[in-house]
Amino acid sequence: MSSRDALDLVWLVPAFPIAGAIFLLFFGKRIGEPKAGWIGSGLLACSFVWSVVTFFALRDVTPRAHVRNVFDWFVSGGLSVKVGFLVDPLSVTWILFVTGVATLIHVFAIGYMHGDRRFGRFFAYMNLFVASMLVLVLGSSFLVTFLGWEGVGLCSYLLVGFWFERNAAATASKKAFITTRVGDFGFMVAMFLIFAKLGSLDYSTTLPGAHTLANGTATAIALLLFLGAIGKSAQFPLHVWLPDAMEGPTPVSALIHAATMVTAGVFIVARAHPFFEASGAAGEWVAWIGGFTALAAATVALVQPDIKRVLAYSTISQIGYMILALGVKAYAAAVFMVVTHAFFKATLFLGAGSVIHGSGGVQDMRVMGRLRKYMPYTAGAFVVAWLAIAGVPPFSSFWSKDEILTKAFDAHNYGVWILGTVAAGLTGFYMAREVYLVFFGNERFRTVPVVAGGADDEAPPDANEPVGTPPTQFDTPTVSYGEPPRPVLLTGDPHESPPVMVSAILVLALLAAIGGVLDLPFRSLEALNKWLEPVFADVKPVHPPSFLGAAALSTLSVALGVAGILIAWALYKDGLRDASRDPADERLGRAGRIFGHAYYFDEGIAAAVSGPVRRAADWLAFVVDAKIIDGAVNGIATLVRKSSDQLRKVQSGLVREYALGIVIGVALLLVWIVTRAWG
Amino acid sequence: MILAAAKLATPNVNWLAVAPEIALAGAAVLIVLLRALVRRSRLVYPSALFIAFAGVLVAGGLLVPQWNKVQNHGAITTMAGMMRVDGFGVFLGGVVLVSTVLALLLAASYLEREGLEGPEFLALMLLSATGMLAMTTANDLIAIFVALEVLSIPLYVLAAFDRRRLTSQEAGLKYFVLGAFSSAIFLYGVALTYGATGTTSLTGIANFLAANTVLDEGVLLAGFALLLVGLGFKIAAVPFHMWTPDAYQGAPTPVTAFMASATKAAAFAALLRVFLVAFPLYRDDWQPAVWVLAALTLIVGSVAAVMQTDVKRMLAYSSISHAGYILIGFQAGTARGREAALVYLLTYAFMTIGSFGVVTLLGARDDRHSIGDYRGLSGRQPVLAGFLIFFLLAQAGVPLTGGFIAKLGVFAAAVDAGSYALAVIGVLAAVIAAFFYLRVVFAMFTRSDGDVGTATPARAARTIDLGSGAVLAIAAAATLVIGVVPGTLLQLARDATFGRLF
Amino acid sequence: MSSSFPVLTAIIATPFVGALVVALIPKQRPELVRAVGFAATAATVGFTGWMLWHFKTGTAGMQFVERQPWIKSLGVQYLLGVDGISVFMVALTALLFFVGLIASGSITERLKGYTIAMLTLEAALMGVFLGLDLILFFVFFEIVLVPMYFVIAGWGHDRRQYAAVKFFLFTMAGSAFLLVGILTVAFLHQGDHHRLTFDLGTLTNWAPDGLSTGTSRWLFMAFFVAFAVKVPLFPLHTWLPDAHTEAPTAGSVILAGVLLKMGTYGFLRFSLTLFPKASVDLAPLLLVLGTIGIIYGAIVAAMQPNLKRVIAYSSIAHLGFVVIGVFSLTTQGLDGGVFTMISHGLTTGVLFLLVGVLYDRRHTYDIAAFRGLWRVAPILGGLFCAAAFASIGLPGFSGFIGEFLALLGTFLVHRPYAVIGAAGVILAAVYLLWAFQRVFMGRPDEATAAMPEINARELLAVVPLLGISLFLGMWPKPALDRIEPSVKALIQHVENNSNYRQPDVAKRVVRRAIAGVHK
Amino acid sequence: MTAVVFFVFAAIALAGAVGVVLARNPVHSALLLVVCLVSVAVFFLQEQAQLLAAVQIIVYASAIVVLFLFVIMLLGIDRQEQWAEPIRFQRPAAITLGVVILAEIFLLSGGTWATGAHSTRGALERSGGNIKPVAQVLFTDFLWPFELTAALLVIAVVGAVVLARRSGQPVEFADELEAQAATDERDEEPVA
Amino acid sequence: MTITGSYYLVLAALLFGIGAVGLLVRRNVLVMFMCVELMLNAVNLTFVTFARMLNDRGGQAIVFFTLVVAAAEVAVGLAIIVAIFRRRRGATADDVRLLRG
Repeated sequence: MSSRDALDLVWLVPAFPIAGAIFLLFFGKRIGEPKAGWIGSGLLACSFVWSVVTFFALRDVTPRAHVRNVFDWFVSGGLSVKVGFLVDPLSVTWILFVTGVATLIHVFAIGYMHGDRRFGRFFAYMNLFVASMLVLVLGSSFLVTFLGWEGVGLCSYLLVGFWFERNAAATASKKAFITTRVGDFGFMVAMFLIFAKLGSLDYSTTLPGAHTLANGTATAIALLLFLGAIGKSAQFPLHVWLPDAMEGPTPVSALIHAATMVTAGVFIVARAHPFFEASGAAGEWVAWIGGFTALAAATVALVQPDIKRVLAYSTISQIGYMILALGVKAYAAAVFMVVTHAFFKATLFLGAGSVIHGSGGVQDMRVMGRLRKYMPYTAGAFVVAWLAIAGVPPFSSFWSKDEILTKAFDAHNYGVWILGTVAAGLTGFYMAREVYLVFFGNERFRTVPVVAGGADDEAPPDANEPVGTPPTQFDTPTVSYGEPPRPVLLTGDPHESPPVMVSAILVLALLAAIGGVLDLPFRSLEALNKWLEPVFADVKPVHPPSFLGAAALSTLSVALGVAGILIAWALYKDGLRDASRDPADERLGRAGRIFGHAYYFDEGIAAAVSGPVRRAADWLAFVVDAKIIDGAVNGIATLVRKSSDQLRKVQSGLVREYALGIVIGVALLLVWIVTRAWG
Repeated sequence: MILAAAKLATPNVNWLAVAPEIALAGAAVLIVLLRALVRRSRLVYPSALFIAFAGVLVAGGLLVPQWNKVQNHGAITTMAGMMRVDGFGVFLGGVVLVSTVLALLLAASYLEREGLEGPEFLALMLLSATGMLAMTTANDLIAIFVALEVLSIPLYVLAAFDRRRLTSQEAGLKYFVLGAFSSAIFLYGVALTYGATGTTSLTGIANFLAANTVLDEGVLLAGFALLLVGLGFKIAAVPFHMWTPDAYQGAPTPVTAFMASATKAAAFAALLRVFLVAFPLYRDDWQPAVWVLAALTLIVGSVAAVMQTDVKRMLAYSSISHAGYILIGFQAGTARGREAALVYLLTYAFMTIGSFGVVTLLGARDDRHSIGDYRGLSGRQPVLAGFLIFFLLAQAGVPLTGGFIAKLGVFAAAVDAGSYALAVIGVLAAVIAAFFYLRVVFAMFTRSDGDVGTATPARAARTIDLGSGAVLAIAAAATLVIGVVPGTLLQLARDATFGRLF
Repeated sequence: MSSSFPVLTAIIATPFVGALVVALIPKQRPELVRAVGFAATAATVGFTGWMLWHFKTGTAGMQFVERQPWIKSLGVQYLLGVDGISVFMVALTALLFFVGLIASGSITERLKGYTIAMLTLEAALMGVFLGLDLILFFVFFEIVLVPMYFVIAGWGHDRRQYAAVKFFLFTMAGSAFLLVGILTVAFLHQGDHHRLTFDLGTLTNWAPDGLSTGTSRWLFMAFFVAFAVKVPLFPLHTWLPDAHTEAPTAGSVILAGVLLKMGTYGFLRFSLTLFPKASVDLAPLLLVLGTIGIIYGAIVAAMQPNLKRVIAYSSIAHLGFVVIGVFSLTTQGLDGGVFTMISHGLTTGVLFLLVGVLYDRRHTYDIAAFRGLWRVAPILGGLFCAAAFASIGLPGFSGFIGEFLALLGTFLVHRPYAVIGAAGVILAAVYLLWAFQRVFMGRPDEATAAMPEINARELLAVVPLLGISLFLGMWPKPALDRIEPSVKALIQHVENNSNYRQPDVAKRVVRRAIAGVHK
Repeated sequence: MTAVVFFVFAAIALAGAVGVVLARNPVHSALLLVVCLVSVAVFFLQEQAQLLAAVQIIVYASAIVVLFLFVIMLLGIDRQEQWAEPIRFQRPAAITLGVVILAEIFLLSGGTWATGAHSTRGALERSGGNIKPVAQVLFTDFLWPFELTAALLVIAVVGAVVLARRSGQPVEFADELEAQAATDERDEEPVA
Repeated sequence: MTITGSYYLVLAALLFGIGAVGLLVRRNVLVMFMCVELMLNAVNLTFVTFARMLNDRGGQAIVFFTLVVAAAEVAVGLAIIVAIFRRRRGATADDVRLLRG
C-alpha cells in the first residue's frame, strides 16, 4: 500500500467516531455501562491510530498535501461541492492531537460518567463531537469545514445541555449554540463572498487565488471568517457562551476547551490565512482582539471562586494568545500553542473533574484546600499542568507562549505584545491561586456547616433522581462570583478518582510537561515549524529575531509569570481563613468586582435581551403583527360587516323607501343621460 | 262584416314559434277549467299536476324542433315582427322551462306538505311561465311589456299565496306595489322611445337609428334609461333591488326558486335583446351605466348578505349579486358577453333552484330559516347538507362546479372587452360572497353536540320526497356536469348567440 | 407499464377515485375507510415513484405531457406535464399525504368525511403542480381551498371557524387577481394571434414580447398577489398562523408542507416565465418582502406562547428564503429555492407531526403547559431536537443545502438581502431552541411526567420524513441534478427576454486566474 | 279654442292629480282620480283618439275607480289619514327627486319630443274616427300582445279568486319572527 | 296659439311626476296604487300624443294594452290589499314590515 493509498483512506479518521456515534445512539442504552464507553473510546483510539498512519503517510509524499474526494455533495450552477478531505500538515497536526486528547478524555469519562442514566448517549454525543471536529479540520473545502463546524455546534449544544434537567444547563447549551451561530453567520457570508469572487469553495482553488483579490475584498472575507472564529473560539465579544458551557459534564468541558471546539477558530484562520495575508488590515484586528481578550479574560479569572470557571476564563485568555499569534502572522506559533494548550488544558480540566468527582460535586474552591493529601495523583498532574500554563520553563507553554510574544514583538506590534506579556503575569497568578486554594493550605471543606438534604449538588445531580422532584435552591453546581460559599455535603473524606480517570490525567500531564519539544526555538529543533512550512509557505517571513533579543523577551515574560505565582503564594499559601473572604478580591476592591462580573458584559447583554430586546420583539409580535397587520385584515372584515349592517338598516322593510330607492336610481341614471346628451 | 273581416290582413303566424306558449297557456287554462268544473274531487290536484307537467314538457319538447329550425334556417320572425324565435330566445326559453319544471317539482310536494294544494297555484305558475317564454322571444317593446306583466302578475299572487303567513302576503304586496311602479316607469320608457323613434319594434328601432341620425337624442336616451330601470327592477339590479330580499324571503320557497331562476332568465332575455338589438349604436351611452349598475349590484348584493341570519334571505341577496355577474357579461356587449350571460343564467338556475330546493325541504311551517337551525345539519341530514354545501360552493364559484364556469365566462367576457376593473370588482365580490356561503356551510358542518335547541324535531325527521329529490339530483348533476365538461353547454350558448341578434 | 402510460393523470386520479370509493363506504366501517385511504395514498406514492424512476435527468422540458382539449370555446386544455421544478413537489405531496393519513390515526370522529377531504385535497394539489394550462392550474389552485377549508373547519381546534374562513377568504381574494390576470394574458394573446389559448408553453413564447412593459408589470402584480398570499409574504401572512394552529395535525402538515409551496411554485412556473422582464424589474420588491419575512417571521415566532404558532411563523421565515432565492434569478438561488421548498415540507412536516403527538397526549399547544419532556420521552425529545436542527438549517440536513444555495444565489446579485437573510439563520436557532428548551428541558412537571412516549404509528409517520431530510442533506445531488436543467432553462428564458444577465462566476474566476498569472 | 280647452283641462287634470296625492281621505283621492282621468279623456278626444276617450271613461273612470271605492269601503278605511310622515326625509326627498327627474326629462326633451319615424304602423285618419284603423293595427301588428292579454285576464281572474278566498286560519308569526331574529343575533359566532 | 304635442307631453310628464311623488309620500296603499294609475294614465297620454305627432296608429293601439294591464293589475293588486288588510286596521304601507334587514 503506497502512501497515497493510505492517504486516500483518511476518511477513516472521522468514520470511526461517526460509526461509534451512530451505533451508540441506537444501541448505547442496550449495551450499557461501561461497555458503551469503551466502545466509544476504542473507536476513537482507532481513529488516533489511523491519524498516526496518515501522519507517516503524509511525510512520504510531496508536495505535502493530498486531497481525497469521497463523493459529490452537491452541484449547483458554477458551484460544485465535494465531500472531500484535505490532508496536509495543518490538518494532520490537528487530527493527531484531537484524536489523542479526545481518546484520553473519553477514557476519563468512563469513570466520570459512572452511574449516569444516559451513559450510552453521552458517548454517542462525544464521538459525534470529535467526528465533527475531524470533519472540520479535514474538510477540503470551506463548506465541508462548515459541515463539521456546525456539527461541533450541535454537539456542544447536546453535551453542554446533557443534564438538561438543570435549567442552567439548558440555558447554557442554547446560549452556546446561538452565540456561536452569530459567528457562523460571518462564516457563511464569507463563503458567499469567496464564491462570488473566486467561483469555488475548495481550499485548493480559493486559497491560491486569495492574493488576486482586491485588498478590501480580502479584508472583508478575512474579517467575516474571523467573526466565525471569534464565535467558536470564544473571543471578545462572542466569548460569553464559554464560561456558561461549564454546565456540561466536566469531560465535555475538557473536550471543548482542549480539543474539539475552541480551537476551531484558530484552525480556520490558519487554514484561510492567505486571505488574511492578502488583506492588510485584517491582521491588526485579529491581533488586537486576541491580545485584548487574552488580557481581559485573565483579569476575570483572577477572582473567580469556581474551579472550572477559572479554567474557562483561562481558556479564553489562552486562545486569545493564539489569536494574537495569528494576527501577527505567527501561524505556526499559534498551532504550536494550540497543541500544547490541548495538553495542559485537558490535564487541568480532567484534574478539576477529578477533584469535583472526588469531593462530592463541589466546585467552589473556597471550600476545598489541601486536597493533595486525598488525591495525590490528581494534584501532581494538576501542578504540572499549572506550571505549563504559567509559562514556567521547560514546560510546554513556556515554549509556545514565548514564541508568540517574541513574534509579536518582532512584528513591531508592541501594544499587543504588552497585552500578552501582562496577561502572562496574570496567568501565573490566577493559576497559582487555583492550585493553592484547591490542593494546598488549610482544609476548609469541614469548616462550613453541613446542610442536610442538599443532595442536589452532586454531579451528576438530577439525572438519576425520580421524576417530579421539586427544583431546589441550587440548581447548578457552578459558583458565580459574589455568591457565598456553599455548604458541603461530604459523608467521608475526599478521595482519589478511580484508575481509569487518573491514568488519563497522568498521560496528559506528561504530554503537558514535554509538549514543548515539538517546536523548540532552536535551529533544527523547530520540528513543528518545519512540518507546517508547506502550509504557510506563502507567509512573508518576518526577519528572524536575534537570539539575544528573544532571550531577553522570554526572561521578561517568565519573570512576570513567576512574579504572579509568588504573589499568589504570598496570599494563599495558608489557604483561606474565612471561606467567604478572598484576599485577592479584597485587595482589588472595586476592580475585583468588575473582574468578578466579567466587566458586566454578559450581564449587560442578558439585561438587554430580557429587557429592551424582548420588549421590542413582544411589540413586533403582539402589536405590529397581531394588532396592526392582522388588525388591518380583521378591519377589512369588520368594515364589510359594518357596511352589511348599514345596508340592512337601509333595507328597512318600508316599501315606500324601496320605491324611493328606485327613484333615486332613476334620477342618477338620468343625470348620466343628461351629461351624455348635453356633454 | 265578413267581407270587412276578410279584408283584414291577418299577420302570418308561424305556429311552431308560438307552440310552446300555447302549450303552457293551454295547460293553465285546462287546469282552471278543471278546477272550475270539478269542484270536490281528490283527483283534481293530481290531475292538475299532471297537466302542468305535461304542459311544460310539451312546451319543452317543442323547443327542440324550434332550435333545429333556427339553427338550420335562421331566426323565425312572426306575429308581424312582434316575435322573433332565434337561438338566443330558444336557449333562454329552455332555461325558463327547466326552471319551471324544477320549481313545479318542488312545489308539488311543498304544497301538499303545507296544505296549500291549489290547482290555481299550478295554473298561475304556468301562466307566468308563458309570459316568460313570450318575453324570451319578444321583439317589440309592447310585446315585452305585456309579457312582463303576464309573468309578473301571477308572481305577485304566487308570492302572497300562503294566506296563513303574513310574511307571504307582505312579500306579495311589496312585490306588487313596486312591480307596478316599475312597470309604469318601464312603460314611460317605452313611450319615450316610441316618440323618439316612431316604433316600438326592436328591429324597427335599430333600423331607424341605423338609417337616421337623431340630433336631439335626449328623449331617446331618457327612454332607454327608463327601460333599463324597468328591466333592472326585474333582474334585481341595485338600486332597484330592494324588493328582492323581502319578496324572496316571504314568498313560499318554491315560488322564490321560480322567481329567482326563471324570472331572471326572462328579464335578462328582454334586457339583452332590447339593448343589443335596438340600441347597439348607443353602446357608449348605456354601457357605463350598466357598468355602474353591475358594480353596485355585485357589491351591495354580496356585502348585504354577509350579516343575514336567515338563510333564505341570504340566498335572496346572493341572487342579487348573481345578477351583478350576469350584468358583467351584458356590459361587455360582445358575443362572448352574451354567451357568458346565457351560460350563467342556465347554471345559475340550477344552482339557485337546488339551493332553494334544500331550503324548501328544511323549512319549518312558519318558513323560517334561521342559520342557527342549520347547525349540525351534516350530522342530522347528511344528504341534504351535502347538497346544500355543494350548491353553496357552486354559487361561490368553486371550480369543477358550474358556478366556476359561469363566472369564468363573464370574467373572460369582461377582460375581453377591457373592463378590467369590473372583473376585479366581480372577483372580489365573489370573495365576500364566499364569506356568507361559508358561514352557512360551517353552521351545517359544525359538530352538533345536542346543544342546538332550536332544531325542530319535525324538520329533523323529514325525508326527501321523490319530487324534491329529483330536483336536487338534477340540479346537482347539472351543476357538476357543467363544471366538469362544460363543452356542450358552451357550444350551445355559442350557437345561440352566433352572429348578430337580428 | 409502457412509457405512454398517463402517469400524471393516474397521480391526480388515484386519490380522487379513492375519495369516491370512501364516499361509498358506510360510516360504520371506519377500518375500511382507513384502508382505502391508505391504499389510495400509497398507490399515489407508487405512481409518483414510477414517475421519478422514469424521469429523465438532464433535460429541462416537460415530461410525461398529456394534452386533451377541455373547454373548447375558451381554448382551455387538460394539459399536464412535469419538469424538474415540479417533480419533487409532486413527490413531496404524495409522501406527505401518505404520512398525514398515518398521523391522522387519532381522528375518529367523522372519519369518512375527513378521509374524503384529504384525498380530494391531494388530488387537487397534484393538479396544481402538474397543470400546464393556466385555467386548469387555476381550477386546481382554487379547488384546493375547499377540502382544506373542511379539514380545518371540521376537525380543527377551538377557533376553527375563524381560521378556516380567514384562510379561505384570504387566499381566494388573492387568487381573484390571478384569475383576472390569467384572462388578460390569454385575451391579449388572442388579440395578437386570434387564437384563445391558456397553454402555458404558447403563452410563454408570446408573452415576453407580446406584452408591453407596463402591462406585464400590472399582470405580474396580479399574479403576485395570489402567490404572495399563498407563500405567504409579509404583510399578507396573517392567515397562516391561524390556519396552521387551528388545523388538525395532518392539515397543518399539508398546509405548511405543500400548500404554501403553491405560491412559490406559482412564481417559478408562471411569474418568471410569462413576465420575465417584469420579474427582473420588480425582483427588488420580492427580495425586500422575502427578507422581511425571514427576519420578521423569526422574531414573531420567537415570541409566540403557542408551540404550533412558533412553527407556523417559522414557515414564513423559511419561505422567505425560497422567495429571495427564486427572485435572485441565479442558478444557485433557484436551485436553493426549489430545494428549500422540498426541505421545508419535510422538516416542518416533522415538527407539526411531533407537535400533534404532544397535542394528542395533552390537548394543548401551550408551551407553558409542558416542561422537561425529554426526560420523560427521550425518543420524542430526540426526534424533536433533530427536527428542530433540521429546520434551523444544520448542515447534514436538507434545510441547509436549500437555504445556503438560496442565500448564495442571492448574494451573487443582491448582497444586502443575502446578508440580512443569513442573519435569519441565527434567529431560527433562537426561536426553535428556546421553544425546545421550554418544552423538553428542565425538570418534568407532573402533568408532563405522565405523558407516554411516542408510539410506533407516530414513529412511522415521522421517521421517513426525517430520514429523507437527512438523506437529501447528505446527498442532495440526485435531486439537484433533476432540478437544475429546468432552473437553468428558466433563467435562460428570463435572460433572453430582458437585459438581465446572470453573473457568470466561472468566467470571473478564469479572468482572475489570468490576472493572477500576470501579477 | 283648443288652447282654452287644453289649459282648462290641463289645470283640472293637474289639480285632480295633486288632489289624489294630497287628499287625506282615500275616498276623496279616488274621486279626484276620476276627475283627472276624465280630463285626460278630453285630451284623447282632442287628439283624435275617440275610442280611447270612451274606453278611458268606461273602463278607467268607472270600473276601476269603482273597484277602488269598493275596496276602500270593504276595508273600512274611509277615514282621514294621519298626515304625519314617519319616515324622515321621505317627503323632501320624494319631492326633490320628483322635481329633479322632471327637470331632467324636460332638459332631455329640449322641446323636440317626437323625433321618430312617422306612421310606421299606418297613418291616423285626419277626419272621422280612428276606431277602424286602430282596431286594424290592434288585430294585425299587435296580434301577439293582444293574444297575451288574454292570458292576463285569466291571471287576473284566477289571482283575484285565489287571494280573496277566505280559507285557512291565518297564523301570526310576527312576534316569533322578531324573537327569532333576536336569538339569531345571539347565536352568531363572531366571525373574522 | 297652437297647442303642439309638446304641451300634452309636458302635462303628461307632470302627471307622471305627481303620480311618482304621490306613491312615495302617501302611506295608504290604496292611494299609492291610485298614484300608479295616475302614472299609467300619464303614459297613455304620452302615447296618444306621440301617435298624433307621428301620425301613427300604433301609439293609440298601445294604450289598449296599457288599459288591460292596468285593469289586471288593479284586480290582482286590490285582491292582495284586501287579503292583507282584511285583518288589520287601516291600509298603511308602513305597517307592513315584518320582512326587513
